[in-house]
Amino acid sequence: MAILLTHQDRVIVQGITGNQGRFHTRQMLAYGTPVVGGVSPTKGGSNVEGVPVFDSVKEAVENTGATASIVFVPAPFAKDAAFEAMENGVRLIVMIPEHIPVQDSIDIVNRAKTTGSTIIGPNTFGVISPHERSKMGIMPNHIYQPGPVGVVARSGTLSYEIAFSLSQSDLGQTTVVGMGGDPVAGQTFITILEQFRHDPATQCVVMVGEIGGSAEEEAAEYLSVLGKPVVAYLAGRAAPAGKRMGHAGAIIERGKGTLESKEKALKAHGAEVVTMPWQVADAVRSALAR
Amino acid sequence: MAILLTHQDRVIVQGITGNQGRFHTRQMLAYGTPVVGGVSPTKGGSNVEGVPVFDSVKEAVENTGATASIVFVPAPFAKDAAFEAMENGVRLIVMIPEHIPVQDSIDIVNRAKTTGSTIIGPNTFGVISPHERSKMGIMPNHIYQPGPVGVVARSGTLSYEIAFSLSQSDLGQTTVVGMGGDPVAGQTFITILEQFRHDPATQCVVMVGEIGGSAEEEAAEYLSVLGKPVVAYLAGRAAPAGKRMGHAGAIIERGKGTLESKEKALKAHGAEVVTMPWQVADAVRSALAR
Amino acid sequence: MKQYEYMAKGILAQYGIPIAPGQLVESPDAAAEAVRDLGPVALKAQVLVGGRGKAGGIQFAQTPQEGAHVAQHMLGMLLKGYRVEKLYAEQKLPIEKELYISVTTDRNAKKPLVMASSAGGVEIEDVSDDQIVKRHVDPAIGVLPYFGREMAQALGLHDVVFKEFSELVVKLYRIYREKDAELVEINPLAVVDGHLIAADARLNIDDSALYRHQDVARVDEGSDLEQKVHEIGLAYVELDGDIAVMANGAGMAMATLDAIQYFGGRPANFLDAGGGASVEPTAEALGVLVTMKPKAILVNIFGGITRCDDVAQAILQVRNTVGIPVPLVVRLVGTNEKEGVALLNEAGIQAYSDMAEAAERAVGLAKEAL
Amino acid sequence: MKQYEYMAKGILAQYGIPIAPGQLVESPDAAAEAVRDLGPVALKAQVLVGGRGKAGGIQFAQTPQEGAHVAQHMLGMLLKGYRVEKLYAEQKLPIEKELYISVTTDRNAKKPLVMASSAGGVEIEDVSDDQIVKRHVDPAIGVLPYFGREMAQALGLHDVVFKEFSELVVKLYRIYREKDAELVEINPLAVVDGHLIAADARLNIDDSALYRHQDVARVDEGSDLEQKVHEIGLAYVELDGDIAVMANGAGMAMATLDAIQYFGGRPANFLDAGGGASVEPTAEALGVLVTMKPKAILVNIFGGITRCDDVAQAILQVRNTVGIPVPLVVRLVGTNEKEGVALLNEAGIQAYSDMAEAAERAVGLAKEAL
Repeated sequence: MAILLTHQDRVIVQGITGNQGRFHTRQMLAYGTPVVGGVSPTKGGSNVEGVPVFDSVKEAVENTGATASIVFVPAPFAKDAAFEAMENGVRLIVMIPEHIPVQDSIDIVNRAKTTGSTIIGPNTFGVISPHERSKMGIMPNHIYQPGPVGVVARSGTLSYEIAFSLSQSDLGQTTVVGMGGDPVAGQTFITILEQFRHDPATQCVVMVGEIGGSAEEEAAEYLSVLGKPVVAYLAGRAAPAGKRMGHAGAIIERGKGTLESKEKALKAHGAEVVTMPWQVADAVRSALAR
Repeated sequence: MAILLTHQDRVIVQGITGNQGRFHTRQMLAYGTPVVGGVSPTKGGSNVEGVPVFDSVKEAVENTGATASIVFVPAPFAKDAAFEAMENGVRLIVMIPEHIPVQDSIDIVNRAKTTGSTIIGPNTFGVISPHERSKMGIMPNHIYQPGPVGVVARSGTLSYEIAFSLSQSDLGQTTVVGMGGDPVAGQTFITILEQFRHDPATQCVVMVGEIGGSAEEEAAEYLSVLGKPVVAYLAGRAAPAGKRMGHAGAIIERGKGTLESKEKALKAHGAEVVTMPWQVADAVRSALAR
Repeated sequence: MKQYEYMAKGILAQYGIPIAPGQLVESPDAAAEAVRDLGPVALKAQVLVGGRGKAGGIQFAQTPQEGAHVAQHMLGMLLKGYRVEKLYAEQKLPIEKELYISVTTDRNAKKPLVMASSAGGVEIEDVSDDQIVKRHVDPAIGVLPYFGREMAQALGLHDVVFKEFSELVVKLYRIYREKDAELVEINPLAVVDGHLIAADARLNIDDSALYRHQDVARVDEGSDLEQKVHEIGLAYVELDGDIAVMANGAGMAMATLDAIQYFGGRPANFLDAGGGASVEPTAEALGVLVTMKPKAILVNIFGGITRCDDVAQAILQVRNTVGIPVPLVVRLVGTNEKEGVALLNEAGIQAYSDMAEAAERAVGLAKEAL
Repeated sequence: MKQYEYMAKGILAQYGIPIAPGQLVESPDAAAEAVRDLGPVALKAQVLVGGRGKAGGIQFAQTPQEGAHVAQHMLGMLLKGYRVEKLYAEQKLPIEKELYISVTTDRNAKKPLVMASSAGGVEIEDVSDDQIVKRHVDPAIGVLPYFGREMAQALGLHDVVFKEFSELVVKLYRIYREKDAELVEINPLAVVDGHLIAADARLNIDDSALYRHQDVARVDEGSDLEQKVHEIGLAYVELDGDIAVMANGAGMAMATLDAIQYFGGRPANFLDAGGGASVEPTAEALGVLVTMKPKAILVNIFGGITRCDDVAQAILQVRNTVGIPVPLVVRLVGTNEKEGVALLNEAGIQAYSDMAEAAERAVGLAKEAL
């Protein structure tokens, strides 16, 4: 079992003829992802790694029945790509690019509420469901294995570190998903936790957070609803104090956003909070044993 | 009985302190309309014709429970006024001003699909329900009387002409509504006919149309669904041929928009089409007798 | 408000849409100069009417002499009823293919509509619907590049033209939206040396939105008389009959023309005095009707916002100043009807309450005047 | 990217938001000249930090002499760690009341957020939430005037200030949206002679959107070294420890600092080599770390997009050119791990696969170096 991405999803790659698109199409195919098409305007009719290339998402969806898209186009074209996918009924859209203007992300994420699409990212490593042998993202293939742990992270490499240590401890994953590192993203800890709640295969959830924002504090209250053990690791204990966004930042945050406030909120709602990434696996093992 | 506007509606007037707003507030009150408030920024706390004035629709709705608003602000401010009403949950919005830029009307009418508001107009004389002793509009009070005839018109004075002649023939009206004379308006003949269909008090419908556009042709097919007799009068038999909107106009219209095509379509679907406004009343009487 | 081709192209160019090099020309000398600057040119009559090419409104010149000669012939000519006062001299393009594109408002869908065809050119109106790609725009989103690409694909375009067309759709929609256009149309959208170029252009601006486009050139395509009435702020169209008509409301004005025709008369004009016109503009409009020297004048008023006493006063004002030397029939009902009728009666003018009766009377008077 | 007050005010003025007359001043003479032009002024240090007033960053001058004197004192002073290089001389305003307004992005709601208070000024951060009016913007609609009026009403404003405030909200949102601002803030928004005027202003532009704002002045507030690394395109922050750190990914870089601290060490910097950096920028970044003369360098790589062999090559390139004269600890796992480790081993550099072990080793080496 898994959340967000299952083997039933048929995946297209927007920007498939670029270096990144091409490379990760190969990686996704190698992992088992049913990549059924790619999109690259004026390159329609060609193929990449045996995958047919179309001029538009519309054409790709019509010809392949695609349900999901992973976007690799350069940041200035990302809004266009996301809207193209949404307006053509793609239900799951993984936005890999970083440096997408925040106003564009705001437009994408708010439009998705109307179209009903699920946006992962932007600036995410993507989503991988090891049981399903399917991934949409840029994560290394070999570090995951199927198992009972759901992982949700804000940061890419840090999640690899943790997924790898889980796998090495024989604690496989249902789904590992990156919310994305940008200020405005399609998912929050809460929306992902909701999904893990309804996935019977997920027995424990690992949250990988950071200083800044207040996503962890917002999520803390949901933990009592979740009904599954949570292990949290938050990076940034030694990080420099973030530079404040004027008075507005202070007014919005009102004391949230520090590592202390986050850890306190999570602990108060029953999460097991560890201080170093290599402590996650042991904490998960204990949680599963309880 | 009536459509669109009933005595249960509580009405506010946006732009109540202007000349038109003030005059028609008096007229609406005289007719019996429950005008419960007016809106005029920075004039909050005063009153017009005994009606309390508020600084915003938000305040007016909170204080009066208003469900409907009639807009009298100058055309350049009409979009703002319409959005203010829609975003504050007003369900029925009558837009009196003419010369509202079409792009503004497009925004208003399309936004209304999301908010669920009903827009009458712009450039309409409004809506009047004689049984209910309620009107939102600029029509003369004395020419209407309660009865079994629904009237929907594109043009104001022409509808007065026809309503008056109906009343003089003792053929009263359920509701008389103006779709508005602008290219883009909130209602079409079809949306109004749908309402008349579900109003048991309406036994016959009069359509007052014109050359140009293809609203009458679009509506013709609905007549079979309507299940009530329809009398149609269309103005423009002797009017000069409209100046075409480039090739685009020709492509869109494809032969529609002429008086002949409209009358032909309406007749084909069972409407009684008369050629002069003074023939409407007799035709209605015959239709009701059948 | 329509823009002349050269104005429309100026705006296209501002938005980065390629146009051919061209010059506005108002004399044979200027035409010769244009050929010297640009090489062989098309001399295109600047008139606000379609089918210009077939009517002789586009002619070619290879040499400066020929340019002067052709311009001499074209300037001042009548084209479908329009006097040619300006020519646009445009470098002659080796057109490989003609496409069509427009953005306009679809009244039924209440949304912007983009239409395009790979069978552009003068015959576009005869092209069958299945050769025209139509797409509505969600105004809350606007046109993003993918929208253009989907149209380009539907048209079967490829490579450079595919990309240029996609970008052009975005720009054309921006013009439509930012300039409050009722219509922006490029026909033909030419392929020249493998690139797209706007070979002709139309741009109609929404009259109601002109207040927010002070930078756009004003054009009034009406006759002198029409322009005069437009300046008063009233809708006016000249017709070829002999009974002058004034009514309040466009629908009422049309119905009045219909009634005149119904009784065998011929209306001389369409004049909508507005839903709520006051004394002064009504008097001015009536004054205009008098100067037309019709055989009769029919004033048809159903007072809603318009007050019948205001109309009566306007009529008396005109009679007492410029005078009304033709038979006048007034039909007056509605708001302040009694006061209005009383005013007219005092001045010896009869007022009808029945529209049919009034129209029939006006037609009768016009016939007597023959 | 933050804008200096004077830049932010320039943009406010472009959008029609009133600002006080002012001049940028970089010398005592210019300050004297400013007082001659403007009368009594406030001399405001142009630094990208809050709480400037309390720290002595705003001083007043009545006369040209006083202006020169104050500027002499202020120019070059250190204000909360920032060197004052420019002053903004602004006509002194007889402020009647101070409001607050800002537009920023609410990350949780994923929407623009407008906040305002009638209790503006330096103490705004201590004002209780019930004195602050907050409204989210639907990005598909934007801010129409009614939105501003509703806020003005919630703030209890009246008459002229009500109207000016309503219009200002529309303009401020346009700046936020059109300039891709992360934050645009006016505090205080002063009432002077019954009218609103922006007495201070902040504007932070989204770094990711700078490419579409070529007209906006570039400001890099980092130290010289930080600016140098930013130019390579990497995220870099100086810290006060002695162990230089490079990792890939911001989260990984933070976790690496955490690990150093965990084992009792002190990190010298934050450096995110990026999720997919190639050989050249990685080598450049490492070169920068060497120039910092730390007690040890810790490179912590978990290869996803980043390939371990690329990192190994970058390390070798730096060692073979500028040299790495301090203890180096490398932790390398993930994509092409074998190839990377082999390259390092061939060159005699040990590679760790365990992050804790590597961090502990780096801390130990730094302590030995004392």
